[in-house]
Amino acid sequence: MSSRTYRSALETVMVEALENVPSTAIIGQGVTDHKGIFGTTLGLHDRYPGRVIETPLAEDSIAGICIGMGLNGVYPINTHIRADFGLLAFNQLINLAAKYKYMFGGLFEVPLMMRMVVGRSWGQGAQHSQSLQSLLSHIPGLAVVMPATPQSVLASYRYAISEHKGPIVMLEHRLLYELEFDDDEASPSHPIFGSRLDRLGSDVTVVATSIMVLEARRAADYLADFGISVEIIDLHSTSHYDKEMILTSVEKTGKLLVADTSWTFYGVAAEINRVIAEKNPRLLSLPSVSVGMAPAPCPTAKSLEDLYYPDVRVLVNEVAKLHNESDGHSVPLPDSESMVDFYKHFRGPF
Amino acid sequence: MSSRTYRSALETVMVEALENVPSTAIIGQGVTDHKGIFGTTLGLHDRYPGRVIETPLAEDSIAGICIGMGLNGVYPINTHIRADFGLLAFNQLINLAAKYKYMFGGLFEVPLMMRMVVGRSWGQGAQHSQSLQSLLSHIPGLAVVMPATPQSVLASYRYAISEHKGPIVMLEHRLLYELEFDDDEASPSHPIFGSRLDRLGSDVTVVATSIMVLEARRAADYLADFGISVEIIDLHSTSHYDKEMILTSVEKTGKLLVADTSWTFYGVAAEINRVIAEKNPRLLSLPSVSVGMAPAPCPTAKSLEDLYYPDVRVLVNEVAKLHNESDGHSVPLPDSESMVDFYKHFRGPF
Amino acid sequence: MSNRDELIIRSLRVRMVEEKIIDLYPSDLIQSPVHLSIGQETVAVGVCAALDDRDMLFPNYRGHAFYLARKAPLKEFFAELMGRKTGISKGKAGSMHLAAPDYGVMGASAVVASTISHAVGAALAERIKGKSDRVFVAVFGDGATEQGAFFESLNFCSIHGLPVLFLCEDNSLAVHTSLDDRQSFSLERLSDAFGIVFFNEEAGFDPVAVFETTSAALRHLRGGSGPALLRVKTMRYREHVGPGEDFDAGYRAERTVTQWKKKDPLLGDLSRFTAEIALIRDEIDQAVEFAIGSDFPGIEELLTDVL
Amino acid sequence: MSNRDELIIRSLRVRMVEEKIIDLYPSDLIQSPVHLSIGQETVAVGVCAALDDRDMLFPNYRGHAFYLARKAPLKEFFAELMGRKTGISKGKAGSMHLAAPDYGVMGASAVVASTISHAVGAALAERIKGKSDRVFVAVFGDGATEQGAFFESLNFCSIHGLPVLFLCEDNSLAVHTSLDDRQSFSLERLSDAFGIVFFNEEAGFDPVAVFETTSAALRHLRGGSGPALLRVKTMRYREHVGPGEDFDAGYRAERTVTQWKKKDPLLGDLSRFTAEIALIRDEIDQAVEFAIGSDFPGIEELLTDVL
Ligand SMILES: Cc1ncc(C[n+]2csc(CCOP(=O)(O)OP(=O)(O)O)c2C)c(N)n1
Ligand SMILES: Cc1ncc(C[n+]2csc(CCOP(=O)(O)OP(=O)(O)O)c2C)c(N)n1
Ligand SMILES: [Mg+2]
Ligand SMILES: [Mg+2]
Repeated sequence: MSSRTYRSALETVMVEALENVPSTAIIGQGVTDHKGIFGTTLGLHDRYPGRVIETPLAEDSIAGICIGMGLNGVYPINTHIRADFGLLAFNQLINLAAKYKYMFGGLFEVPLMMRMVVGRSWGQGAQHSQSLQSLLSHIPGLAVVMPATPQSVLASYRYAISEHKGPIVMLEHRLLYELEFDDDEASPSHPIFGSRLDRLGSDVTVVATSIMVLEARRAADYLADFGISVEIIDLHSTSHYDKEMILTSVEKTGKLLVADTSWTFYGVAAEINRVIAEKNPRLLSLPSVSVGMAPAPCPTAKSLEDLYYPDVRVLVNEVAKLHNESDGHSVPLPDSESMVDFYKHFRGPF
Repeated sequence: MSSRTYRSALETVMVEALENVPSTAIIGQGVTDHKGIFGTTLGLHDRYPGRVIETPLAEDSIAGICIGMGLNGVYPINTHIRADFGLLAFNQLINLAAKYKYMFGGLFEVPLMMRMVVGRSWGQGAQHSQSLQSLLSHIPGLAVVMPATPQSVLASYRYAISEHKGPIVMLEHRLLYELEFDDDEASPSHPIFGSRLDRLGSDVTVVATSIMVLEARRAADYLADFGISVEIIDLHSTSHYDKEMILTSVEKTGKLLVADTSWTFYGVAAEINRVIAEKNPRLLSLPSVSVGMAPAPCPTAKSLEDLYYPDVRVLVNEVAKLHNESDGHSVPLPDSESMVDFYKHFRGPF
Repeated sequence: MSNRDELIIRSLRVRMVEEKIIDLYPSDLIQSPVHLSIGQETVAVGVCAALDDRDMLFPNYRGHAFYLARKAPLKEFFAELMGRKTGISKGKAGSMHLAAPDYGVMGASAVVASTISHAVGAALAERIKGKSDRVFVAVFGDGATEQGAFFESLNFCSIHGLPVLFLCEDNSLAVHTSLDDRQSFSLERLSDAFGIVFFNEEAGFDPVAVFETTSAALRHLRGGSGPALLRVKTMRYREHVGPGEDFDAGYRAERTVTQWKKKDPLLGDLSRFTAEIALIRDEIDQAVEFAIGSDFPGIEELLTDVL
Repeated sequence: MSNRDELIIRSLRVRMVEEKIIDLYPSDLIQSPVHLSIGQETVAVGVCAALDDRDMLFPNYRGHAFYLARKAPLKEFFAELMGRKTGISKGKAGSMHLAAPDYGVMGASAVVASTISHAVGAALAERIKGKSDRVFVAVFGDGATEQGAFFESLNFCSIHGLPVLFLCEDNSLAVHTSLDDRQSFSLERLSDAFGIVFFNEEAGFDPVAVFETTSAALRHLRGGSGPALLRVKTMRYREHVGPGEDFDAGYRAERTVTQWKKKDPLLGDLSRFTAEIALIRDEIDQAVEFAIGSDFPGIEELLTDVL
């Protein structure tokens, strides 16, 4: 069985974008250098001169430049090696890009892609670790996608670049880059927006985003040995997820855990619980569980970071409690190997 | 019975801040001019020279300058006549101010206040109407307050300026400015953070923010004549609200409507439903109702704006349905006078 | 008609349109902030007369004059200001967000300085799509030059040598604050520091002077020697936003405006334009009538064009 | 000891500390990005030697040298880098966020250019609190000067005539991108456009030269004539982030670095410093030992100091 990495899927879609559509450009700090955005734009500068554009440190104006490009018929793919730096572009993203089509009654479309990498581990600290999906998904007019697998990357980036005519933000998780995924995971019906039923199960529904989908898989594999059947929904698009999929699953299981890469308050867990409560709160037979970053900025020390992020132990423990319908359960917790240690691939310096 | 306006309460706390604490400053575009931030900083420039500081158009660096002031012992009150412009300061607010105390292990505190005015009506349109509480409340380290009454202003601004040692964002609603409130509403126990039980009731819980508290009052008054008793919780601090108050109320009524000034997704309604679902989804006997701006940027045309914002009719209708436990009810809807027309005071040009 | 008279008539048309807005305002037919260009019309008219149809212009919230100077339709203009479905943007945009892409008027934003970078991006896109000698105009006020985005845009544009005309309408005010309280820099020396050619026009009241200086700047741009910055001194006669005058507010001397008005050709002898004025008046009346007779957008428009 | 030797020793101490970091890095005792100042130490040492203790300095993520040059404690430094509870910020900050307010080292941010405005704000606060001749130093790299926040800070600071030293550590690289690809402006002419006095030091390898140029800038600042901008040319020997060299990557010529190294006093004859070197080595060893022997912060620290 062949396999591919998340990084290589990103590279594939970047190459395709430039190769297939002459009016596509990649623009950002470091897109032309020998690291090439963690290997996803390597060598493209030479192959597509003039369309892979290095920039000064100027996130605000570069976002505006991308809007101007979009308005004049060139599809820009703008990179941020950390989503945190994207905050400098929030005026352009939220006040301009998200509003242009509506505000002008349909006179304009602003097709553009912003790739933002979510940092984690190796002491990224408070300013290199934020995952901004909730802020962006609150804004009508923006599409926000958090691909969890190479297949998600292939399907959603291809669609975004060739079909979607508005601004879209792709939140790519740094820890996913070097992971290998089986190629046969590819499903032709992979959704572009919407959500993906990652695994069918009957006991507990886990709605997860980005790398938390993989953690949910680890937990589900482990729990299967104890007779607990976990259904996993990969939320995929945090702004345009599949409401019905979630409601159907919760109706079946009655039990919900939401595992997100950001804070739980005003976050993905809040949103999913709103959707259920507006439909029928009694779909849930038990209190729902929200799992995310601890309610603090991200600490640099590894000892604290390991506590800061929820890991497979937390997921196993919480799902087992849900299944057992009590605060206790008989499932032994797996070894306390953190995600970072599990996915051996990530080690500094950046 | 004496009365006072929201605006005059803001003026009072601004004067007090400068008068009582020599190391307080007000800084922002227009703080020294003859409009004085809608009359809340009028004349202060002359009375406190050097401490009321006009600025260039430079929201990003002014936010950073405020952080620097806070780090060096001066409490800055930074104004934005529209919250939308605050997006230009998100890097400083979120990446720096919110993180400084934690990131440096307590070596620094960054006391500062950002006053952001939420625009509405008279064709504010998509870029002068946003209400950013959900984005800001997702970030640990920030305190976010939406005062709904002059009494809320007095209590929370005084506390923030004299006691709170971190960054706090005050979202002031433009339509509230000229409204008169009875002075005896002042309660000595008015919370600083936390929430405020605005009205005791037994049938339906309405959790509201900012001007939606007043709309909830209008709806509750109207519904009282039909024998429906509404409990109103003024959420007040969207970042540090009173969880127990909400849970206790919902436990009593079993019915919830959340009325917020922003979009419902990833918003206040989502957050409140998370809190309930994590405690016990079955506290709710019926689906909860979320009321907020329509899922679009704000249109300029008044005919669309009137549809865009929920009004007292929407609240009456939804609460009556909740009370009746069905999609119908026998309560006639009040006249379709929109909030803007009701609160006659607001008319352009700005 | 002489070029001068032609430009004066065009400027007059803009002024008459805005005077009509002032007339209408108390009726609440226009329920939105209006940032009038009265006193500044000659800038828009002089600049736009020098442009080609294919050039793209990125205006801001004080955008009536540029919209009209590019000959975008007047009926849809008034309908837009009155929030009607027949407005150029179906009433969703209003006065602050005028746009008419068919006339090279790109979207106006009410966030100061936020469309400057759009002009740079559009110019970059043009280069990627293949050579053309189209020019891109970023329009902004003197206050906008204080925003970081302005400097960043100058830097990027100059690095890439893109044909952008940075047009500063310098009325020396940002709302009520005068230049000295906001700026320590000289725009000319700044332009210089970025290697951007600087053009200056003090006689902003004179559409011919503006036309000629703009034409000089455009020759530079079309010659492929990179961006240019053009500062035109001008005078805002009315309050920052709204239809009134506010000389009693004390933030500026009425005398300064009075002196400027003495040089304003639109306030000179206009008797030779009687016929044209009558035509413009008719045109305006018809446009207003069209707008008033138009429907308001309804619920069917509330959620369209979001994504 | 001569002033020169004193400054060389201080610079050497910084280098030896960072060489220790390089030694330690493969052991994973330090699990965080490290932006080394190797090659640039003399800038921090020369500047800090010219400052008074009461002056405030706002560094960035490449902050080891400034932290050490201001004599902030070494044990807490290593403990911080190793994520220990005894670190100066309890391990929550790490290499990118060094701070030592008792030594006038304010918080370092890993968002480029984001603390420049803090220095301006601190200077403004000082004025509000009453006169003092304290000076505020904003430290940033050449890349940071491209951010809008830099220009905005220059403008505000110059309007108010605040005593801020804008210190640009110009290693001519932002990560792997060279100046020409990023900047169309001349820093000197830019400074000029803002009416800010410009100081330049090409010999960034020479701590005495840096000291003297800084002293000249400080005389200007303490004289109350407003801000100054000091650009010091310097050379980063190592990769942008991490302990290695990366000349094979091809983004710059190794030759440039080799030539610079010939002028580096820390690579000259150091035999006269044998005693001092031994002392520094001891100090470093003890600090590392202290750090290694320290506890990691535990759950009790996870949620403290949030609000
Ligand atoms: C980012 C931002 N900050 C503040 C405002 C409020 N505001 C609207 S217009 C204006 C003044 C702009 O002055 P200038 O650029 O000179 O243009 P003018 O209005 O004089 O034409 C200000 C401060 C805004 N719209 N956007
Ligand atoms: C706002 C922002 N954008 C991008 C980055 C990624 N980044 C980190 S350091 C750096 C280069 C900065 O160059 P310079 O200011 O010259 O400092 P140097 O690293 O050379 O000391 C970049 C682009 C960042 N940290 N912050
Ligand atoms: Mg102006
Ligand atoms: Mg550099």
